[in-house]
Amino acid sequence: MSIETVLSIKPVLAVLVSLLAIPGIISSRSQNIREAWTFAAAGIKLLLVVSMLPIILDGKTINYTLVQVFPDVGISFRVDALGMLFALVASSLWIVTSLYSVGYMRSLDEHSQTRYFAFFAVAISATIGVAFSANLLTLYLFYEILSLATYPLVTHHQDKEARSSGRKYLLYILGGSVGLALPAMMITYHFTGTLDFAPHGVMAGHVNSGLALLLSMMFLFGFAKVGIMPMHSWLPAAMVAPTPVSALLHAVAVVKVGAFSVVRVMTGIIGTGVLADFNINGIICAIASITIVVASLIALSQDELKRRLAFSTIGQLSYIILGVALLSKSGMTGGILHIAMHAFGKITLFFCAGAIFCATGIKYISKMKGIGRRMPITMTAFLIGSLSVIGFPPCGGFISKWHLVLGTIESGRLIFLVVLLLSSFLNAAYFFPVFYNAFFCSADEVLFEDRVEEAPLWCVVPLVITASLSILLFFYPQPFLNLASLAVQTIMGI
Amino acid sequence: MTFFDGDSSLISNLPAIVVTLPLFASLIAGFLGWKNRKAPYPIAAVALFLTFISSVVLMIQVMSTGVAIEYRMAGWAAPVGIVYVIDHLSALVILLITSIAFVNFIANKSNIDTVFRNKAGAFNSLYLLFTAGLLGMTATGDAFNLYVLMEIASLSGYALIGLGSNRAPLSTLNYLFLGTIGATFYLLGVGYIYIATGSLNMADIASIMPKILDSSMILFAFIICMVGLLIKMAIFPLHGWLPNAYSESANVAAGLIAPLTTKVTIYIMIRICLTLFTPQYTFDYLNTSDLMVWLAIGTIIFGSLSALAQKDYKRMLTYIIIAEVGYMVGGFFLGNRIGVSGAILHIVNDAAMTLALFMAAGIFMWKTGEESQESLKGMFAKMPFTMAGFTVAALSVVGVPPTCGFFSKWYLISGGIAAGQYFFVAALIFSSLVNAILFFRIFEIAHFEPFKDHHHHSSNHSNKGEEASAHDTHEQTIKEAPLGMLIPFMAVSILLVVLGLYSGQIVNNIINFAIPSSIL
Amino acid sequence: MKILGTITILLCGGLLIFFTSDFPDFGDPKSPASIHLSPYFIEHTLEDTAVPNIVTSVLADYRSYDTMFETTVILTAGLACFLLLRIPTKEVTRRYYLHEPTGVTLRFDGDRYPKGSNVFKRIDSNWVPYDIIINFTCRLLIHFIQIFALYVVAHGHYSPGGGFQGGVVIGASIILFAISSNLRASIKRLGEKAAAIFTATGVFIYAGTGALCMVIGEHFLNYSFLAPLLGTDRIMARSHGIFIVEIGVAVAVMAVMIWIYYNLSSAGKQDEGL
Amino acid sequence: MDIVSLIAAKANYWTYVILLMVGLYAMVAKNNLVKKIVGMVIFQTAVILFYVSIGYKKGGTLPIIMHGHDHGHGVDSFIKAADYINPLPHVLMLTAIVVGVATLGVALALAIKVYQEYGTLEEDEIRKQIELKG
Repeated sequence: MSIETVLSIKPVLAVLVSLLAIPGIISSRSQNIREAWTFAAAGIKLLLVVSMLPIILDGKTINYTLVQVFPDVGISFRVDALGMLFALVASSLWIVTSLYSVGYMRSLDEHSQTRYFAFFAVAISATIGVAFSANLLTLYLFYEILSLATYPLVTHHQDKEARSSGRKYLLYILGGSVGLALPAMMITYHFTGTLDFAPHGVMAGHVNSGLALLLSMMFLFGFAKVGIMPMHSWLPAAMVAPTPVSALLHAVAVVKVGAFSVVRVMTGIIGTGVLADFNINGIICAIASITIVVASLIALSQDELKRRLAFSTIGQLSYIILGVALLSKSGMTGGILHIAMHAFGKITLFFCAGAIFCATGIKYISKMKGIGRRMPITMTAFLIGSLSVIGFPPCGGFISKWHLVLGTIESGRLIFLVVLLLSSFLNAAYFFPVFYNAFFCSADEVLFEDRVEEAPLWCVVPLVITASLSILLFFYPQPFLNLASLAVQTIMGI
Repeated sequence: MTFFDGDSSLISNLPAIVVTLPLFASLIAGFLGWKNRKAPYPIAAVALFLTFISSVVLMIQVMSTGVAIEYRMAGWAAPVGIVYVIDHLSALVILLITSIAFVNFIANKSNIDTVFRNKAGAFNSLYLLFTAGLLGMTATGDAFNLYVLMEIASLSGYALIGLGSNRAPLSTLNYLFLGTIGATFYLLGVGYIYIATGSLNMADIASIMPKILDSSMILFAFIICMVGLLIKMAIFPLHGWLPNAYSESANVAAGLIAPLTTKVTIYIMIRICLTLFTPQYTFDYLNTSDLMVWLAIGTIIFGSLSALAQKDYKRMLTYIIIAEVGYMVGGFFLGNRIGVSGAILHIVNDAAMTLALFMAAGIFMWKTGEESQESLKGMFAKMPFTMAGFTVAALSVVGVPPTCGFFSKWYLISGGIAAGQYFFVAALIFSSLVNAILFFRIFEIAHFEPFKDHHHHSSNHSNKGEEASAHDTHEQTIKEAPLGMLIPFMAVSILLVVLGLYSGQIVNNIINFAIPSSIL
Repeated sequence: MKILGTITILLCGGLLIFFTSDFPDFGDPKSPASIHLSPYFIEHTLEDTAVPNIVTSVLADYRSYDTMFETTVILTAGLACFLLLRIPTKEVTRRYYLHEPTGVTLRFDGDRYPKGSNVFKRIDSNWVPYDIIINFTCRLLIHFIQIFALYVVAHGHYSPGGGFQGGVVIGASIILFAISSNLRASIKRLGEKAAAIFTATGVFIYAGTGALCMVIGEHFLNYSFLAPLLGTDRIMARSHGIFIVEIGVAVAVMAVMIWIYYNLSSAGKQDEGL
Repeated sequence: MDIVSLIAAKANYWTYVILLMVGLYAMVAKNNLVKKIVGMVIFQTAVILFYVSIGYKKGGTLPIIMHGHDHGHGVDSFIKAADYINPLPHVLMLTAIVVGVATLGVALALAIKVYQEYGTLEEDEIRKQIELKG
């Protein structure tokens, strides 16, 4: 199947637009101007991404090479269905998160807001860069920029806890990428002479089974942002960050960049053929399944809401890996689709957690008794978000999980079906106490008096938007579903 | 009359001009220094700038013609007289030297004014002589001429770093002892080459080499030359002189000498191995790779671990320099094209990175007056632009794309993989991780700890009235370095990224031609 | 340290001596060093440069570029010593004066010392009366030494000698003067500034000649292009060019020897010393 | 017998190696900085000696062309390289001597600075002082 390519500088612009806003953000004299810059950049970025959507849906790809750095390898960009899906998710959620950030940061009077917005812009640039990378080198470049740009965000509070979390964050993320992913990339380059993402991988015929397995594992654990156990413990630690950061970065950008990178490498570099031939995909599935189950079990025991969400994220990320590693058509569609669906669900949950903190200063689930009566909008949105994550209709999460379930059946590995069902049950189990505490606790247990009200409008509007989007995606999943099936067609060659 | 076609004759004399221009300027600066204390600085600055321009022209000339320029000193042809040979490799290193000397000179004006106030003439002269010495070392095609120029660079270097802190003279004296041993060993090696071949011209010797491959004189000449150069480039365990000498010196001297001396010595080693002893002898006949790569591994690991133990910022940098020497020596002795390209590319990149880090050190010194890492508290809030530049330089040392450090490391690592030297690869990765720890330790201090006389930024959410204007007060407390320091520094930091992005072009268009085709 | 040193030198020395077995014998006329390049110099010096002293012709013509930088090396050394050591004389506060009529030595601190007095004579802190024989002999010899030095410079083309040798001898004669009388007397005759400027001038003569050749000809230091200026043929121009640069070398070496001596002997104070 | 002729033939190398090692030993093992400097000079001088010795040719005289002032009378035809010793090492060593002197000057200047700072030139005492200062 020949893929028609279009030469356009748009992907580069989409990456750069938020970087270009940084001087504006830094030099702004007031909060309003600074935020105007942020929104302008976010809007232009979304427009740029959306303007490329029709071309991609036509089955074409957009290519642009910025500069050639090694023989046959350059800093180059390519927009295809998979990247488009991810970029669409990231750039649309950036706008919502910017809204939310404004509300959150203002209502808590956070310090160093300029730095916050500047690094936020860098992070989102890097995320789009990852989505639009044409080869592993470019992907790695933006991956590292993202790691570094999120460090000041994670450690925003600049206190002791932030410091130790920041250390842990960098240790896992940089240690993984420099210690494992980078050598794996170089070995790949050495054996194959290219780093471009090809539809069927580039490793076929260049490696034996042992090396392929080694490289797969190095990539899987090296891209530690995906949080496969045991490389997961940075994620709960990073929850010290302000909630909007957790929301966008740790439910959408950072962790999804990890998942996206692994998917890209598995399909574009290692290749489905190699994975299937040497039965590496079985091993990956097994690792992902363990992570799913264990993370869900740990989530049950967490009392801090954001930590519980973090462990939930770790489990959900492995769905993506599991789905793709199943190598069946539906499984892969489900896995890729889950990038989008989970993002909308999980970001709602984080927004809610932040809204609760904004309004009441509470972080622990056990202290949220009766909060649903005081903050009905927030907690309804929370309900929708968690239903989406659990995979319950009528929420977007159901669609991806449905495909995943189909995928396990298609591939004939029913054990993973059991894993999926078990984990859905566990998901329900760790979200249930939150609603129970919020809505159904008996009157004498209610901890809140009447004066507690909803969070400021800036905080509530975004979470309403994302919650409604989650529902909307159940009825109208076409843009993402089409992109996902297009991506799968390219990968599977159907 | 040749007077009138001055243009073409000027271009054809560039190899001599590029070296003698700083020499003349140093004479004039030394002369005028007795009359007027302020005169030498602008003269030196202009001379360095003109030298830089000539080196750019030279580079363009070499790249456009694609052949090495041979310049006959005093009009005598190769083996009889001394010739300068400007090929891609030397043109690249000459460009590096002139640009670093110029940028460092411009950026450190205030440092020069304070430290060398009474001796402006002598200082500027020596600065120029040091530059001339390095340029000559790079350009020359004569093994003995190299020694003379090496000594000029060394002697002026001793003088420049001898005038630093109270302990500087002692560490400089130790540097002088080891430097002299190194140079004398090199001289002895040249003597052995001379009795084996009867020639001093590198190309001439190379043409004789195939006939005398198994001569023990040549073997010993090789060993002695290498030992001499290894001492001069401070490879482990011959590194003892470097940390003290560099960290005790004045900023302007450290900023010139630290980026250049070891790098140019490595260039000399590459030049000697490739042009004089021929790759056939160095890599095939002697098979030095294993030994030297292990030496390099030792250096990398030792340098990284020692850097980890340092509290003082500049001392930490000196150990990083030692580790980087290991990168380049190891990369070169991998003996394959990728590794050698990586080593040469890393000469350029590492010089630029080291320059940036020492310029940052100069700015920190200017700001705090101290050298310990603790003095960097709160710097991110205080000097955001400086710290941004510093971050880029640090990331480059760590090897994070798209900074240049990543790309040369990439070549080195792929060279290591291609040569099957997996321990070298492991050492490089280890050192990257250690560098990451080193610099993030500094980032943490600069990010988390409040600035000493300013406790505003500890997160005090309590007094909300004040916090509303927190942003604005924050803006006001920013106090950057003077523009004279900041602009060159920012330029170098940006250059680090540009070098990284264009490393493919540098390798394809320059370094590829610099490596003999016999190296695969 | 001693044991380490012994082991090192035994190892190195053993190795160095062991490898000499392959080396050409002492004075072997057939060794590569004697048959490859040097015959060219010996056989062509007269026709190329018209200078019978081959060492001079190689030094100042064939390898003149080396020699220029050799002159620069000592300039560097002079500058280095100055930069490292020199302290402004004003900062020296303690002085000793001899009251000549009585022979009493007085010490003055700060700037309260007799200025322009006839009876007080400044002396060094560790002063001993001068030996009249040494003083007189040196004064007598210095002239002859200097004349000989000029001969050595001038006659470098035909006999052993040249700029370096001559320059060193002149420098030594002035140092001898400084030793036999005292440093201040010597500085009064040839001050530090003069020494420094002479050094720079010497190097400038050399490098300037080279640059002149480059400007009117095509190669740096190619003296044959000076022929139109000197009014001779190209070969004799080389001979004269050699002489010009030898003068430059002599001036530079002489001045730098004195300069370094001034700084070293007085630890940079240039106030008192040997 | 064989050994004797061997030593006689290589005497120049042996001498220079011994001198070189004397200098190196002084630089490594001596405690006094001036002694180290003296060692450095011996070290350099050894190499100078080595160079000069390789210029020597049996049956050669000093490298000044005989009857050189009869220039122009066809003297060139009977200049034989074997008659004169090799001039090149001498030229090189003129340079090396000057470099040695220059290095010596700078070394002494540094030693004076060290003495001004610590009041001694013994390395162990200096080290003690540094340790005391922390």
